[in-house]
Amino acid sequence: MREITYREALREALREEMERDETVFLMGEDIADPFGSAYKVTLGLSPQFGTERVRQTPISEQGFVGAGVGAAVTGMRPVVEIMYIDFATMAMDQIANQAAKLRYMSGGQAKVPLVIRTQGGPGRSSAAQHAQSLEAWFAHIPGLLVAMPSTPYDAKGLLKTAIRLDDPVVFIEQKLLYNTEGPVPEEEYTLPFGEADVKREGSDCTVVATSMTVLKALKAADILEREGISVEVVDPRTLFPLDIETITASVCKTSRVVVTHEAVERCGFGAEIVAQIAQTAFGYIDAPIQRVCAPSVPPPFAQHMEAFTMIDEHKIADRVRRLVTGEL
Amino acid sequence: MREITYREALREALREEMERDETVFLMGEDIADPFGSAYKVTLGLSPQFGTERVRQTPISEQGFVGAGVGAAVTGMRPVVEIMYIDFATMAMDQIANQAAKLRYMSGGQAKVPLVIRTQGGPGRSSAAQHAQSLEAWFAHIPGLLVAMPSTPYDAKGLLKTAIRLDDPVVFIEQKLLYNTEGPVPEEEYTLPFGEADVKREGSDCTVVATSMTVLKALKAADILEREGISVEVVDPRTLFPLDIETITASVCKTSRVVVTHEAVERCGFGAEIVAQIAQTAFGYIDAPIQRVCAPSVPPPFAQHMEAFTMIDEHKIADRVRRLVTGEL
Amino acid sequence: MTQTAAEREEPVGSPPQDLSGEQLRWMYRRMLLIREFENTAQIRFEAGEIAGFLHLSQGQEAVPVGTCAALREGDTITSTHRGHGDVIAKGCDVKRMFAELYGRTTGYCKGKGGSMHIADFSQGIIGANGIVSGGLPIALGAALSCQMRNTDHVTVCFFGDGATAEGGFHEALNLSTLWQVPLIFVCQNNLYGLSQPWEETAFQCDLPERARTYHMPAECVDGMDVITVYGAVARAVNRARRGEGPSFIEAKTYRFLGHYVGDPATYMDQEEREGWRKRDPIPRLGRQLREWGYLTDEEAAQIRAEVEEELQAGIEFAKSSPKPPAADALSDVYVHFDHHGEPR
Amino acid sequence: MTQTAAEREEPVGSPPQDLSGEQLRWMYRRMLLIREFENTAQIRFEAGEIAGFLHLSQGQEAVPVGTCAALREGDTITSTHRGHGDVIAKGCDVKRMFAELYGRTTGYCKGKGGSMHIADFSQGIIGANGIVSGGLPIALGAALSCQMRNTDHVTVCFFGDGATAEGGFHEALNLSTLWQVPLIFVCQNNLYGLSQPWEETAFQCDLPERARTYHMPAECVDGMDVITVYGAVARAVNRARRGEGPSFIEAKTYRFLGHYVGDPATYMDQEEREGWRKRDPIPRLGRQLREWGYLTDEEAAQIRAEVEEELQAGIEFAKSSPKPPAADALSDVYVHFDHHGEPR
Ligand SMILES: Cc1ncc(C[n+]2csc(CCOP(=O)(O)OP(=O)(O)O)c2C)c(N)n1
Ligand SMILES: Cc1ncc(C[n+]2csc(CCOP(=O)(O)OP(=O)(O)O)c2C)c(N)n1
Ligand SMILES: [Mg+2]
Ligand SMILES: [Mg+2]
Repeated sequence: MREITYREALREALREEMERDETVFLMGEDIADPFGSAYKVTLGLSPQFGTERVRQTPISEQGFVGAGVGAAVTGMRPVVEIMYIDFATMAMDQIANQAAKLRYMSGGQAKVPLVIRTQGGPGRSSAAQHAQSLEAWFAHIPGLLVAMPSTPYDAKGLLKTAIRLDDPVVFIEQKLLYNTEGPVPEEEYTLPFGEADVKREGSDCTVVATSMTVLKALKAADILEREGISVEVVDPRTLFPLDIETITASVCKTSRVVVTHEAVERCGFGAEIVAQIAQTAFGYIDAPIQRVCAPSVPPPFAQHMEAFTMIDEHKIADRVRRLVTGEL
Repeated sequence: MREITYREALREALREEMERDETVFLMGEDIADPFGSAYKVTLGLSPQFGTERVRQTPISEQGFVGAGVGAAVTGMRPVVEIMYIDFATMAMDQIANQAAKLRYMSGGQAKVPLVIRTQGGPGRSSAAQHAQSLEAWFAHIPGLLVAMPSTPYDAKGLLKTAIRLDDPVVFIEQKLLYNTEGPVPEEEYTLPFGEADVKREGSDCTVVATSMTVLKALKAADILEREGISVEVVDPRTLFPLDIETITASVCKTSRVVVTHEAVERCGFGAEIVAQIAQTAFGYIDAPIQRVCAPSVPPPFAQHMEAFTMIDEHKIADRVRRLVTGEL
Repeated sequence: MTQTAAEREEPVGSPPQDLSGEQLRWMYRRMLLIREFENTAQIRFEAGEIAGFLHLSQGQEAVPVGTCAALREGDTITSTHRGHGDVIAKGCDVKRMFAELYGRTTGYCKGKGGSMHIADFSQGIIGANGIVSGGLPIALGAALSCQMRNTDHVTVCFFGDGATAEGGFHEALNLSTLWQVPLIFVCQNNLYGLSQPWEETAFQCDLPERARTYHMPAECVDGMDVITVYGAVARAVNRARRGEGPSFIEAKTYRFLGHYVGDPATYMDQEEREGWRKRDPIPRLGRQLREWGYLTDEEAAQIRAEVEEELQAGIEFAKSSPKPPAADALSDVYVHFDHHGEPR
Repeated sequence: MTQTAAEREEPVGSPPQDLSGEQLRWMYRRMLLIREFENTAQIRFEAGEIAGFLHLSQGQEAVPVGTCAALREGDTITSTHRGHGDVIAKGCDVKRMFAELYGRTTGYCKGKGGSMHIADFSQGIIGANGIVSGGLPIALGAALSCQMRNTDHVTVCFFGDGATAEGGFHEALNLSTLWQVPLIFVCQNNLYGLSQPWEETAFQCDLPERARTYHMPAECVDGMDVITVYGAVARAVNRARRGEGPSFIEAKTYRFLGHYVGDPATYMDQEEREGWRKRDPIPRLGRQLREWGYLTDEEAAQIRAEVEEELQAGIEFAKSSPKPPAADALSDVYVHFDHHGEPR
């Protein structure tokens, strides 16, 4: 199969859906050519679809996310881009109080086919206001769906689905993933929300990882394989709906689990996964459930300090190793 | 000891701190007399301190919370009021990106002695945009302290401390608690952040409860006592710092735990408590860790539907009972 | 303006050219329906039959009615926490509104929304809103959608004076002219935002002047005069339908009662209140209609009787409608999933 | 304005009455220091020695320098992602700024902040800011604090044209006149917000006109002329110190380079760029100073030499400073607690 980047996969998804359905349109800051958005996902789309449908906005997150809500409930399928997830703070009312709740508050009248694309995570010395991982905020709000793809294949398939769903989706990309490559079929496909993907099978320990940390977990599994430890890596792909069955099945099989993400540990999404496992797979677990997450500090600027706070394969491997060998 | 309401306790804390330190001032919507704020906590303060220090603001949450940040880093000690926690969505940048991070981003230069008072929770048919419990959002952000008092005594002592601390505090009250009464000494006192309070001792099961659910847990304990089940109720009082030692000690003693709060279950603060227990008290727990939290839906309007989603003593008692009798 | 306006005796004037007797009677009836709907709701609320918040718009009826008289099917509105008048003017049925206030299955929101969230998407009423200024960006999007779908539909955004202090107000105005969307901003300036007088919301502010800095036509009109409101909105709607972009209308009006039922409103000046009460838009239009020969006393009495009957029937409908099973609280969160995330 | 301004030959004019030769030379030196600081930073960034984002303000130096020349100790500023010029003008030491860019313990933020977060609270520099418009409400609060503490200090809020589309811009302006705080809004309108031309941020917008609707004095000045900027800010500062409230200044300027180092800025018009480059504020002030007899060629050369030396020393200081232990990432989150919540 051909290999393309995560960026290209996302762009293909946008292009295909815009070609398929003329109510799909994009809004966001600096998304039109020649700039083509901060991480170049939308580059090349405005020449094809025009600047009406690849609609550049002033720096007004509340305004344009709200415009997305209003357009979504009146027949359009907007895909809005918040340049950094940190800037979602400017639009939380429209996301959490409006988009998420309009259907419920109206007793099921409203459909809100809105996709909010954004990206998060550390790794580029972007410091405290450009490198957060705030997915837990969105997963906490009933009414939102939350996707966090880790591969080009998942990114394309999930984004196409997100655009077709009639519920609002917060679609979270990762700045370091854009250049990663992976197989993506030429043929059209979509991926369902709520199906975790077992990225690697194993028998000694389950690692539940999201977004960037999936790649790190796979590397950790390579390292540990050489030491005779077999790791299963499960990627939920969507945080809500969450495929807890697949996670639980894996945990029941391996009897040990490490949950990892780039967000800070305290009240991160990992806590929810742990809590669900602690309830549903209690009898099957042999050792304390582990979290390998960022320490609860803002993202620092200097590269070596940032690296210190980031999740890498060694941190995951180390924890799994100690768990499997009974040190924890 | 005299008994006063939660509302009066908060008002006393504000009054005493404003008398003690003239840099303390209040900002918020409709907080001056005669209206005296939505839940009347600040009633009577503007006549005493004037409308400069009991500073009424237009409906500009981002503006006045930000003004609080700016005043706090330049020598004042503002206490700002966000009328409903749901409206914090309008000010999340100032709360999570600015107040929380200024100290860190400046390498420890800034002190941010800002208190953000707000109230949340269901119980008055206020519907989806006036009854949320968003404490987990704040607890997820490094740099913020989070308090959630359940009694008049705790409310007063913690608010006084919050005002004196040099770190930003999100201080979360509950709309149904304002009229509850409890003993509060005449003499001045403060309460430390990071010390949980065992509201009731017991031996069969620990219930970790916050804010309103502490009262419900205590009622549940009464019910269960009659059935011969002994419940220990632990109130963390501050979510960050979190006194996990006291919680863990209780869990190790009772070997069973139910975590309860009014926020929706998914990614609620309870998940964090469970995750910490699952790691630190793993070997001591006899049964799956339980959460009794709101179902993950927005707050509905109609009283009976709202009641259906709320935590009451019966829901807690039922879960504890089933846990203790081994049904879970 | 407040003082003089309050003391002025309103002249009857001459009949408008662009409104038929039928249209004028519709306005009269609609204003009365709003007024009496709220009277009834207040009584039922105070009797403990209705829960939650009840923000009444008594005194302001001319603004939504004058506005919606200039709209047609396919047009959209957004409203606020004080939205009963707006949604009735656009076409909501008081039956289903009462049912909503009573938390019944037959309510517009099946009891999930209540007073602050009434919506009828089939009529373009895309929601009252509990968040001050929350509807402004949404209205912008609805207007954008009118434009992008190549319709000649327009959107009206209702909001209060208090909302003009929120950032979203500015963002919506700014984007609306940038995109030249068919949007009419209708600010119901009732001189208070909760307990705060308008002067404390914005320093010596002339709203139309501010709106004009975004390059849209803007005017301040007497919000106690339904015909004037209609005229201003009709002009704005015409411009919008022709693709000439957004407009801004400030309608000066007054909240006869407290912020919500239960607010003693001691912060309001008694004299000011009485002055404005004299300018009540409903008797005023009544006088005009009689003067112009559009309404006889019998017709007026009949309208009143019909309205009362409608409300009576509405209350009965509400009370006799079933309450949703409590577990219905768990539905309608998503289109495609239940609240646990199971596909449906 | 763009086109004609770009082509105009700037007249030297006569020397300002209210500025001494020493002050004018300070301005010249400070502008040069900013320019060369950024040149050096760019080179080091491109050499891979500096990480993160680097937003350069080349071309805009007259705005912060003219502004800060009107300030004194005890006054406060807030800045933006493009803040090097602002903070150097207010008094930051390039040594510690380089150290910050290099992520060293001796940096202003001990390596935790980087280019977008430089602050020196001891000098009233309460932070650059990574959030567009983030500094506006904070500046409002700092100005309120000046007022409440009964000082005659003032606050200057720097922000870009792009920030004027954010809701916080409106909220800060509105609250500032309501409270009559000593705040000077200085909009550095460099005609672009990232890739978007100013015309696409606000439809035909006249910013001072908009600011005046909040009832504050407002003017648009030539941001390429440090003396003009100084004059406008000095007037505003005087008003503010006398308790006459906030003012608004739009300084028209230009970003000579791309949005950040690495941005090819293909969206910028080549001719426009060259036109503006001809109006470079630094040689312009140099010409004026020479003409007025305030600066000889030797003095100019010496200033340049000093600046270069200062920067050289700054780079050396930075490079020879220790990196913080990586685990320092965990400190400075709270005053009273460590990042686990243990009291300290
Ligand atoms: C974001 C937000 N802040 C505060 C409130 C609380 N609140 C509800 S209505 C209101 C006053 C609104 O005033 P205005 O916009 O003039 O509308 P009116 O009530 O006069 O109709 C306030 C402060 C809210 N609902 N939302
Ligand atoms: C809230 C927010 N939205 C978007 C961005 C991304 N961003 C950084 S700078 C910038 C352009 C800012 O333009 P302007 O205010 O004119 O300042 P300039 O860059 O021209 O100095 C954008 C969009 C941001 N940092 N914060
Ligand atoms: Mg009002
Ligand atoms: Mg700019």
